[in-house]
Parts: sequence; structure tokens; C-alpha cells
Amino acid sequence: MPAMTMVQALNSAMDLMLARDPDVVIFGEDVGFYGGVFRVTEGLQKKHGDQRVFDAPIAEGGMLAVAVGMGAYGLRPVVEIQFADYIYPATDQLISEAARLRYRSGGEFWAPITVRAPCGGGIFGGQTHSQSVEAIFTHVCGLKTVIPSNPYDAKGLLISAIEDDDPVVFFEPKRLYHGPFDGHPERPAVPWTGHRQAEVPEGYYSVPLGKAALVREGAAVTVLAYGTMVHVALAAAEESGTDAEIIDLRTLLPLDLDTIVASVKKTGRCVVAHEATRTGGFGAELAALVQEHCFYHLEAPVVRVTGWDTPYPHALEWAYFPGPNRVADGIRRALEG
Amino acid sequence: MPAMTMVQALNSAMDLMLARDPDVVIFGEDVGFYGGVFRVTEGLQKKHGDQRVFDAPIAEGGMLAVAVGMGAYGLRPVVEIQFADYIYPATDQLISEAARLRYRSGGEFWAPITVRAPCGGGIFGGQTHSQSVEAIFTHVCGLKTVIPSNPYDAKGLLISAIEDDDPVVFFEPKRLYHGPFDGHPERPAVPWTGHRQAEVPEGYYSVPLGKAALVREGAAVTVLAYGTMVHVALAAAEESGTDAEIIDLRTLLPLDLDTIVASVKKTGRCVVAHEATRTGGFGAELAALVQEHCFYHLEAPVVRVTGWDTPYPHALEWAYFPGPNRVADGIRRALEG
Amino acid sequence: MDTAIPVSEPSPPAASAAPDGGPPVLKLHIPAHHPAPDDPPDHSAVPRFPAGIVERPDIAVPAHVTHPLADKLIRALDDDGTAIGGWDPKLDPETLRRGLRAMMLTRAYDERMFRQQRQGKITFYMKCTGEEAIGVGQAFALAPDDMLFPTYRQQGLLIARGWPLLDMMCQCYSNPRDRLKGRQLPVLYSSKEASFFTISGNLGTQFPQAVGWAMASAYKGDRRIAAGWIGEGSTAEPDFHHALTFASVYRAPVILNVVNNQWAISSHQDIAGGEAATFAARAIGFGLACLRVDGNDFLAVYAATLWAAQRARANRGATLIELFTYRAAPHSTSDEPSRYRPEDEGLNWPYGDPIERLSRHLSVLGEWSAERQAQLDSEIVDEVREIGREAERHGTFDQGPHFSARTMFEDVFKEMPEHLRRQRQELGI
Amino acid sequence: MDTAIPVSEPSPPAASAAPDGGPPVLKLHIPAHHPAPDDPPDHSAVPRFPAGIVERPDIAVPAHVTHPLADKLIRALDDDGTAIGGWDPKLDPETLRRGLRAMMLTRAYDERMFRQQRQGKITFYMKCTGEEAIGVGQAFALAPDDMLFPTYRQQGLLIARGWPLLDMMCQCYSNPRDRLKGRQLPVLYSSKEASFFTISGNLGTQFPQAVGWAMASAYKGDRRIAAGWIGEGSTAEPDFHHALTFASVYRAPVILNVVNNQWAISSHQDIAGGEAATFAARAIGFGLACLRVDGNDFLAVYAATLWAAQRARANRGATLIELFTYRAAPHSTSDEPSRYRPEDEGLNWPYGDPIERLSRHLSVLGEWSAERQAQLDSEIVDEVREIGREAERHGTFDQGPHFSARTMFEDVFKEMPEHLRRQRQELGI
Ligand SMILES: Cc1ncc(C[n+]2csc(CCOP(=O)(O)OP(=O)(O)O)c2C)c(N)n1
Ligand SMILES: Cc1ncc(C[n+]2csc(CCOP(=O)(O)OP(=O)(O)O)c2C)c(N)n1
Ligand SMILES: [Mg+2]
Ligand SMILES: [Mg+2]
Repeated sequence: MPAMTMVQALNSAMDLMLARDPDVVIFGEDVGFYGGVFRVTEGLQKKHGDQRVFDAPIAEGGMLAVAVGMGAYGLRPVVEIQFADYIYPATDQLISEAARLRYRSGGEFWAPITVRAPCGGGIFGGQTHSQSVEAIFTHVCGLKTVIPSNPYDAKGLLISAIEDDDPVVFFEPKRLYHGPFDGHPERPAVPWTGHRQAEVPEGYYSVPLGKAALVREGAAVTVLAYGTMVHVALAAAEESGTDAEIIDLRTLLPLDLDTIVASVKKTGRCVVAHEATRTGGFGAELAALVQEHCFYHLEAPVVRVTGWDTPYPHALEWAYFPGPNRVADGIRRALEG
Repeated sequence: MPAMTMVQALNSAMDLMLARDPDVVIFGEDVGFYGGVFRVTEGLQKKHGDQRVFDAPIAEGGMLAVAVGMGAYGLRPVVEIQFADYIYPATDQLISEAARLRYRSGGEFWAPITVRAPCGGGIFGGQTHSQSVEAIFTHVCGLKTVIPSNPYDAKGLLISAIEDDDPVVFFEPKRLYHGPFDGHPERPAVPWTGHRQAEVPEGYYSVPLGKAALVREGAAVTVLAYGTMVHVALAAAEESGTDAEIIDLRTLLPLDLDTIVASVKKTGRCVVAHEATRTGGFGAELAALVQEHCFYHLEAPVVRVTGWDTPYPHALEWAYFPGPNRVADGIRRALEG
Repeated sequence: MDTAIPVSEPSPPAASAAPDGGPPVLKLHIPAHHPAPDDPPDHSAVPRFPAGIVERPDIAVPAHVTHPLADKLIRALDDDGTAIGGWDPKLDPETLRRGLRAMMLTRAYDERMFRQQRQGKITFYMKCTGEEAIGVGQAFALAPDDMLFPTYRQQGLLIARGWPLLDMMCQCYSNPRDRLKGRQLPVLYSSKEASFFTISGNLGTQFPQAVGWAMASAYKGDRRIAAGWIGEGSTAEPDFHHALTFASVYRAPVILNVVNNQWAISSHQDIAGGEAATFAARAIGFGLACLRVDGNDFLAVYAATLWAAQRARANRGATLIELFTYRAAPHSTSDEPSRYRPEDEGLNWPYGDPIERLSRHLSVLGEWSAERQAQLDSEIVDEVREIGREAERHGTFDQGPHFSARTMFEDVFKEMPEHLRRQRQELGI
Repeated sequence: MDTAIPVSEPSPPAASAAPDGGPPVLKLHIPAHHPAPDDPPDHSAVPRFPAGIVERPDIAVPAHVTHPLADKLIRALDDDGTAIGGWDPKLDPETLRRGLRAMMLTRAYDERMFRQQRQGKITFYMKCTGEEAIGVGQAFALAPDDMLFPTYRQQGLLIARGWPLLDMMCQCYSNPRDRLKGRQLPVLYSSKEASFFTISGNLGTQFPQAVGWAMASAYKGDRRIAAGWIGEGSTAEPDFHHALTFASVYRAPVILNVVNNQWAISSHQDIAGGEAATFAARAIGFGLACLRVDGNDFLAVYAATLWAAQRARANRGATLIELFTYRAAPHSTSDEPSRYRPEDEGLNWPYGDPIERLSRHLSVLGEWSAERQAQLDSEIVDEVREIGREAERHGTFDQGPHFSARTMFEDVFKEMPEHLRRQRQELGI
């Protein structure tokens, strides 16, 4: 099985879906001839033609609007937002329209749109190329939200997202595009080659939406993470020598609550880790759910390890990023109670 | 002291601020000659002139953008968004600009904007005139979020918001504009007259941002609420005969955590109530904080009583609205554990 | 040799100096609100365009040929009810009578439902009084499977397509025959069968969606085109800009209609930018074709729409049509126009009433009479009353019945996820 | 008598029929990407406008008088370096030399900082090569306290206003002398002192903010105007629409500049809607004045900006200026233009290089010489190198030092709220 980077895996998912389904079209800023600023759509226009993969004007809201219309027609548009930080102009069409069509039309109209957007920090992108904005969308009923952490999942989840008949917001941790990242910027960058989850079938397969993955078994504490933070959590567990169970949520909504609850009931302790700002982040929902469902099993408060409630500052990237030390510290606090 | 409705109290706050500070300007859809669809700016254009209070094009994003520019100049714009449901087109200017100016400019530029918007259900507004969208903004660093529950607070908080040098999102529960609402739609509507908190001084005063109000003392359980839900919580406590302590948060960000923690440490139980959809709502943050800060005092999980994770359906308004029965049920669950 | 050129000092006068002896300080322009409720109605700022003088270009002309039309007004029916000029679509009398009937039905429907709100049987209503020629005339000019992306003020489209009034009424009552399951405010209809997109409560959003649908149709090599509507007030929203941009870039087969009914609730069209240019002129900067039409002239509306439809179907791209009309009704049942405009402003609209004008035209043609008009009047009143009673038998908003609360959790997603199932349980149903 | 007119059946042909024997099915138009990297550069689609032929209207004319200029190109400097026509601002040689110097300084600064990125000393950089006449020429035509709302490609504005290169460099290094405390990506400068608004990473947002600032200035009866810049690609964003709408409605004293440098990263201006109309033409639909200018012609840029500034200051409203130029540099240090356009496309730009053209003009005037040019060249290289070394002594991005992590929590709000204080504690500082 070939080793693929996350970029290649995502590219492969779109390539396959373009080939399988003539209703799939892909557009976004620079995705056509150039293949996207992160090269995720590289070669797709050349192979499938510019009627299927094309550049869009710089208007995230316009792209989403047009995608809603296309979806109502019967197409399956896949829209790339160049950075998650630039999704705000599209919020109205996403929240008021894509997410509500089916409900408000009594089930007559819907928009099977996939919105892809690179998210997260770790590349010195400064405050407008580093944001993690998932919590804005998990609050919206009618949207599904997905964040993969590795090439295998990325491809399988993206295929599921494109095939899904509901709108899906698909965030891609850009720091993982070319290799896993354990949160140690001082160490040399590691490629995906050799990583178990970089073995990606060339053909069609899917990873279901709404199912978490247990990425590390453990008995002492449960760590809930997604995207880049899965790797950071693994490093934190290893480095602190903790018997932590780590769950990669993969899909935030619908959430795999059963897997979470089973784990926390077992360990009695829970740490939630994400890059986004803390207040009102998805970690708040996770903490709320865990205490709702596992209260009598919890031996300590659920700990949140997150980005700070500040913009992502360019030169202070690593003071902002919730790296392995901070996660380990969170684990320690969860263990001590 | 005259009894004022919430509409009158808000109007009085703006009238006073227009008179006190020549840098205050007010604009929004229909706010000028007409005085706003809820009549909150009634008479202000006539009194202060159309240079100070004027109609704006139907472009919530444009209004916010222009307000940011005005703020950078040195004005204090007060912008009315006709319904909170229509704030989405303004999210980019609010989140990426108003909220970040001070930070990204190293403190050189800022935008002392107040964004007013009627929020919440209870008037059969259907899914696009009933939303409570506060959680999208409490997740954004750099914004303050306020929701008053009565005329006295409304005036005092709005004055504070206008005077504040940071951008403030000020949500006005439209169901409370003309009277308190205990969540019993079957009972006759009650006016503000006679309500203690409808006694509003005609002159200048302010209610500080970031301070909660204890609206009912109790020992058995703490109910955290804001806006309309304060009244519903009061009704629920009375009707269920529970010794509930009820806190009106008033400002969601910055949050008065001390008051919350003190109360929950005393009661050992906590219910959070809001109208917004549950997942990722501000109740998640409250539940997360309460369990973080009061874990060893909690005798039962923090219970969330909220709007469902669906759009607000026109004809099923009262099945959607978290009324006194549901709050009482939440209290009961918190008491039973 | 001196190249040490200082950079810092710019040459023009400092800002504080007045140029050319002009006014010394800046002033903010706020468009005047006029006339006020107590003033006499004043339409003196509305130019009077005679009928029949605007030439009808071939549908194949480059877009810029249409740009001068942005400052004119296409009219086919003159004030006496005679059709003149190149924009007379020369419809047969049968079609004209069908048009008249659909417009009258629309008005009668509106009147009944407005009253139903006043009687507390529905929560809300919006009339399109004075604008009936738009919905009806445009529906007549489009193919029945062309896709419509309307606002809340084009009920005429549905009625002209023969969509049952019963169905529309039941939506307004949110009763168990409401196909939208009581989820939407009255008038926010949806009908896939009638190729009528689900109306949004959020202004403007449908406009670029129409462009996306049209792009999809073109992508599939289909023959159906799309049409979108937007109020002049809502052209200030980003969606308007997106629609024009994407329609221009991808030459989408779409008709983009701006209904300029002079008012956006209490704000005059000046506040939307109508003071400095027409809304049709917005097309120019995008190289789109544009037409500006007397929206109260059934013939002109029909002809302009047909022109744009043929152009779109011939792969010649989008047309922006400004339909110039007057909102004779209050904005909605929640509105109080007496607070912001003279009560009789509508009666004095220089372009008359669309129903009266078409009726007069039929009379001029010798195809209509006072008796036939009277008979049609009463026929329509009866029809609306009868259907109305039937609809009420299915339930009214105040009396019910309504959909069960169970249904509230359906259709959020295609399949109900676990957390919604749990919430449904929590509601105890 | 028969008035039972059926409503349901519309008259035009069903959608599936082709009108007028035209093409039978719809097609989606995707603007071609041309020329590809391997093709020879091809500017044949760029019309060649001679210099000196566009008339200069009085600043007091109604906006529509300027609308024909949307399809022309204002040029003052001809290919030989001679200034001709009504748009020659007749600047004295001293000012021209100052302009030349500022443009050269901008280019030299860009080159150094681009290299610094390649050397790993900064994380990111964006050059404005080929567009220097815009920043510099426009700054010269504005008063020093007029407020600027720029994008990331108008560093020339700051340099022309004499803002210290040292300060700009320290921002790029995110070192302790960075006035933005290391919070922003390189080139996103901010200087209240220089009336230069904090540059946003989000495209377009500044454009309507400029209008708001101008409205405030007008509201206060001030004399300062505002100017905003936007790339042609970013005109597709809502902000562009908002800027034009609000500027039109409130007649804001603002200059709205669209820098059309042909590219938005890898997307040609066609993708932004430049295929069907010019960007200057966007003004027409809003009744704003417009000018379209050779952006590589210092004299024309200066003259057009001065015209718009005088007009704005005289309370005659906003002007949209399209500055037609070519992005000679890669989009940024992250970009690989060799993947999407011929490498020598820029060298073949029909309107030449702005620095060479101004230098030639000075020579034609007898006010410049090869020696003076050479001397200025080396002077500037020295200056930039020297300041560069000083800046590096304050710290580079890779080597530090940087602001302390404590400062991360400051300036989120005016006063630090409790939760941020707690988070700072949690970080242990
Ligand atoms: C995004 C958004 N903003 C505000 C509103 C509130 N609103 C409803 S109708 C209306 C006026 C619309 O005027 P216009 O576009 O001219 O349409 P008309 O009502 O005249 O048909 C407003 C402001 C809304 N529904 N959506
Ligand atoms: C809202 C938003 N969307 C996308 C981007 C990513 N982006 C940065 S620059 C750029 C191209 C801008 O092109 P143009 O406006 O023509 O300006 P130029 O770079 O040519 O000066 C893009 C798409 C962004 N910064 N902000
Ligand atoms: Mg209108
Ligand atoms: Mg560009």
C-alpha cells in the first residue's frame, strides 16, 4: 500500500469521487489550474477538465451561495475555503441556508455540500492563517463537522463527506498536511512515510462520519482530541509516561458520545485538548457532556487544554500552541484532581 | 421613578448618550425616521438630527465595516441589527476586524462599537426571527457580550456598552421588550409597569459590564440564566417550590465567575438555562466552568435546559421554548442527581 | 550632484486647506426622508417615461448595447391601455385574460390572508398588492420547469403556475396539511414540484443561489434556466454582489430580477443607493445585460422576461432586470406605513395599477367588458372564499391542529443523529 | 360568457425547446487559463492606449461624465518618457526626483526583505514590484493626514510618507522593536502616526472601513479624507460592494482604489469578473465617479489621485480608481508563479516599469542623468543595507529576541479581564 501524505490522501479522495460521480464539482480560490495554495487539488483540473474543477472569485460567501444552488439542482459541490480563517464571509450562507434548507422546506430541498478548509496553527501563519473555528459550526444544527488527523482517515472521511446528503464542514489541520506533528517545533519535521496511518489504499473506501477512533488504550485518564492535537496528546502521554487513553474524535458532529462515555467511565478522568480559543470552544461542549454522562464516574474535573483566549500571535506561536507540555500538565492535573 | 418598558429604557440610554457625547452616532435598518421596527430608536432622529441617527442600507456587514472605520476615527457608533438572526453577514467584520483591531495594531487602533440586536423567541417569529446566537460571539476573543433581562439593567448596561472602549454585542430579548415573560404563553401578557426592575431613573446611571445579579437567593440549587430565561427560571422555582438560587448573568463575557462559583459552592447543584440550541451553546461553557471550579462541591451533574438542536419551528414555538416546566424538570434532575 | 532627495514631504496642500475655494469643511450627506406622513404624496422625483419609445434589441446583442436601457423604462402599455412599440409581446387575448385572472387571484388571495392575520388565524402575512404583474407576468414568460428563487413578495409566481391556493393557505395556517410541517413563517412557501425554491427569511440569500442553480444546469447541458428575485433594499446585501459577480464570470443562464417597489420597510430606495443610480445600472460594471421595466405593465414585464429568458437559453448569459413598481401594501402585517409615508402615496403612483391597466387593455382590444370584469371579480372572490374555508377546515394557526412536536426533530439531518433522538426523548415524545 | 380562464398553462415554449434555432443545450463558461507557464507570454488581450488622449474633466462634473473613462486608460507619460495631455500634473523636477527615490527605496526594501525570508530570517514577505508608482504616487497626491486603508501591497504609501524603514523592518522581524509586538505576519504594518490603518490579513475588509472613516470625518466637519485600496481579485468580496454602496448613499469623502495587477495569486483577473467589464466600471451602477489609470505611470497616478482627492474634499463624493498594472513579483514568498504563468510575462508588460519610466521622463526633461541614476542606485542600496543591519541588531525572527509571552494576553481588551489573567497564570508567567 502506498504511503500518502495528507495532501495526497485528500487529493486521492477527490480524484476518485470526481471519477465515480459526474455530479461532483470542485471549486475555490486557486484550486483549478494551480491546484490550490496547499496543492490539495493538484492535477485534478488537468485530469477531469475545467468544467469540474475550477477557480472561483475571492468571495467565500459567493462560493457557498452558488454551492447551495448547485446542491439544490442535484450536484455535489466540494468547495475549498483557502484558510478556515476566511470562512466568516460564508457563515450566512452556511448557517442560514445550507444547514437549514432541508428543515425549512419540509425535506424537499437540501444541499449536499462539502466545505474543505485548512485549519490550525503550527506554520507561523499569524492570526489570520492559524485559526480553528470549528466551534462556530458545531453550534449550528444541520451541519456536520469533521477534522481528520491522518492520511487514512482524511481520505475515508472526505469520501464520506462528499457522499453525505447533508452539508459537511471539513477542516484539515494544515500542520499535518506533510507529516505528523507532535507539538515539538524544535525537533526536525517528520514525513508521513512510515506512519501506520499513512498507508492509504489507492482505491475507494470510506471512514464513516460520527465514529471516533481509539488511538491509544489506557486506564488512567481519557484524552479527547482531534486533528493535530491527537499527535500532541500521544506525545504528551508518552513523554509523561501516563497510561492515558486517547480518543481521536474525527467527527465533532455528530459526536461519538458512546465511545467517549465508555472510556471516561473506565478511566474516571478526562482531558480535552484543542487548539481553538478556550471560551466557548468545542472543549466546553465535551466537558459539559462528559460531566453530564459520567458524573458519578469522574474522580476529578474535566480539564481543558486549549489555545488561549487571544488571537494566534505570529511570533509567540509556541507559547500559544497547546503543546505536549501543556497537555501533560493537563493530564497531571486530571490525575491529581 | 417612572416605570419604563425595556424599549423605553433602551431608548432612554441612547437618548442620554447622544446628548452627552457628540461622538455617539446611531444607525441601522429603519432606525431613523421610523424609529426601528421595534421602535427602540423612536424619536431619536427627530430630537438629535439625521446626522446622528440615520437609516442604513440593508447590509449588516456593511454597517459593521463602516462602524469599524468610524470607531477608528474616534466615534462611538451604535449599530442596530434588526434581528440577531441577521447578524451572520456581519460576522467577518465583527470577528476579524472589530474584535481584533486593538490586538493586531499593538493597541493603536480600536473600535468602540455597540452592536444591538433583538434576540430570542416567544413571538412566533419562526426560525429567522427567534434565534439566540450569543455563543458564536462569546467564543471570539476581543468581544464583550451582554444580554439584559429587565428595563433597569437594559438602560444601565447599554450605557456601559456605549461607553466601553471595546466592541460590545448587546442582545435584547425581544420577548421582554414590553413586559416580563415567565414562559407561560397561555397566561395573559404582563406589562412592565409595577415590576421592581421597571423603575428606571430618567437620568444617567450605569450598570457595570461583567457583573452578574443574584435575583433570587436559595440554598438547594443554583440556576444560571440570562435574558428571558431569568424570568422563566424564577417561575420554575416558584412553581416547583424549590429553594433555588437564581443568577442573572447579564454579561456573558467577561463572565462574573466569582458570583457563579460562590453560589454553586454553596448549593452544590447547578442548572444552566438558555434558549439557544444546546450543542456548543453558552451553557456548555458554563457547565465546563462550573465543573472545573466547583467539582468537589457538586453533588450532581450540571444540568442544561436549552433550546433543542433544531431550528426554531414556527408552529411548535412552545415545544421548542425551554419553558418553566422544562426548567423545573431540570431543577428536579439536579436535585435528584 | 545632489541625489539626497528627502522623501517625507508630500507636495499637495495640507488637508486643512480648502481646494479651489470650495467649501471649507466636509459634510455628511444623509438622504432626506420625503415626503413625511403628513405631507401630500409627492412623486415628482419619479421620471415619467412614455410607453413604446424604448427599442427592443436583438437577444444576441453584446451586453453593453443594453446599458443605456438602465436609465430608461420599458413600457408597452400606455396610459390609455393601448399596447405600443417593440416591447409589445403581442399576446393573444386568451393569454391576457389568463394573466388578468392570475393577478386578480393573487390580489384576492392576499386580501383574504391579510384579514386572516387581523382575525388572529395566522401570525403574519405579506401582500404584494400593486406588484402582481411581476410574479404573474414573469411566470408566464418562463417555462414551467425553469427554476425560481423568489422572495416573499412573488406569490404571483406560484399562483400563475397553477399551484393550489389550498396548499399555500395551509402553509400560512401551519396546519397538518402544511407541506413545510409548520416550521416556516407564513408566506415562506416552498415547492419543488412547481420549481419554486424554499423562500428564506434572510434577505438576499436566494439571489446567488439562483446563479449556482443556473451554473449547475449549464454544467449538465440542461435546457432549464433559473430566475432570482430580490428587493431593491436588499441589493445592498453581499448576495447581490455575489450573484452579479458569479453570473458574469461563468455566464450563468439566469435572470436576476430587482423588484424596486420604492420601499424597504420604512426606508426609501434612496437608502439602498437608488439616489445616485438605477438598480438596473448595477449590471453595467459586470458586463451583464440589463433592462429596466415598468413593473405595473403586464405586457412589458412579460416581454422583458421573455427577452432575458431567450438570451439565457441561447447561452448569452445573464440579464439584470429592474422592475420599477410601488409597494402599495404595508411591508407586512407587522408594519405601520402611516408612520413613515403619506397614506395615499400609492394611489398617486404615476404608473397606475397593474390589474386595472391590463383590464383596460383588454377592453381597448375589444376582448373585455365591464360585465366580464364583474363576473370574474365575483368568481374569484367565491373561489378564494371556498378554498379558504376548506383550508380552515384543516386547521388554523390559533385553533390548530398542528404537526406533532415529534416532527420538530426531523429533517434537521437526512437521518436523525443520536443526540437529536435523545433530545426528543427528553421532551418526552 | 366565459371567464373561467385556466391559470396553469404558461404560454412560452417548454424549457426543453431551443429558441430561435439557437444552440440546443446550455453550456457553462469557465474563463480560460492563459497563457500557461510553458507558453510564450501573451498580452494581446491587453488593449494599448496611447498617452495623453483622455480628457481631464473638471472636478465638479457630475459623476456620469466620468463613466466613459471606465473603458479608457489615463496616461500622462508616453513610451518615450514625455508627459502629454490634460492629466500631466506638471510636477516640478524636485518632486519627480523625490517620487523616483521613494519608488526605488520601496523596490530595494522589498528586495532585501524578500531575501531575508529566503535566508530564514523572517517567515513571510510580499513585494509590490512593478506597482511602486501606486503607493508612492498616491501618497504624494494626498495630504499627510489623510487616512489610508491599504492592503499588504502598498508599502510605498508608508515609505513615501517618510515612515522609517527601520520600523517596517522590525515589524517583519517580529523583534522587540516591532510596534505590533510580534503579533502580525510580516508586512501587515500599522501606524496611527502615519495615518496608515492596521493592515488586515482578511482581504477586502479595509475597503468599507475607509468609507466609514470618511463618513466620520464628514460628520465631524473635518477636512481629512480617506483612501482605501483593494486588489482586483478581492473586489469579489462583499466588502467591495459595501464600500461602493455606503460611499454612494452617504457621499463619503473617500477614494476607492482597485489595484488591478492582473493576478490574484494564480487566478487571472478574468476570474474576478474582469473578462466582461473593467473594474472601474463597477462605479457606474452606484453613480460614483470613476477613473482608470495606467498604474505604472507615476504622473497619471498622481494626477488621478489628486483629482479624486480634490473632488472628495469639495464634498462631491467618492471616486473609484482602477489602477491598471502588473504584479511582477510572486504573490508572496509562499507562491510559485512558475506553475501558473510564463516566467517572462512581467517583462513583456506593455506599460513598462514605473521606475524606468519616471527615470526616463526626468532624463527627457533634462533633470536626470545616467550618473545621477547610478549614484541614487548605490545610495539607496547602502541606505537599505545599513538600516537593515540596524534592524537585525534588534533581533530577527529566527534568532529572536521576541516579545515576552506575557504580552500575548495584552490588548485583547483595553483592560485585561479576569479570565485572561487566569490563563496567563496558567501559562506560568
Ligand atoms: C439579512 C436580513 N436583514 C434584515 C431583514 C429584515 N427585513 C425583512 S424585509 C426587509 C426590507 C426588505 O426590503 P426590500 O428588499 O426592498 O424588499 P420588499 O420588502 O420591498 O419587497 C428587512 C430589512 C431580513 N429579513 N434579513
Ligand atoms: C477573505 C480572504 N480570502 C482569501 C484570502 C487568501 N488570499 C490572500 S491574498 C489572495 C489574493 C488576492 O488577490 P488580489 O486581491 O488581486 O490582490 P494582490 O495580491 O494581487 O495584490 C488570497 C486569495 C484572504 N487573505 N482573505
Ligand atoms: Mg422594496
Ligand atoms: Mg491582484
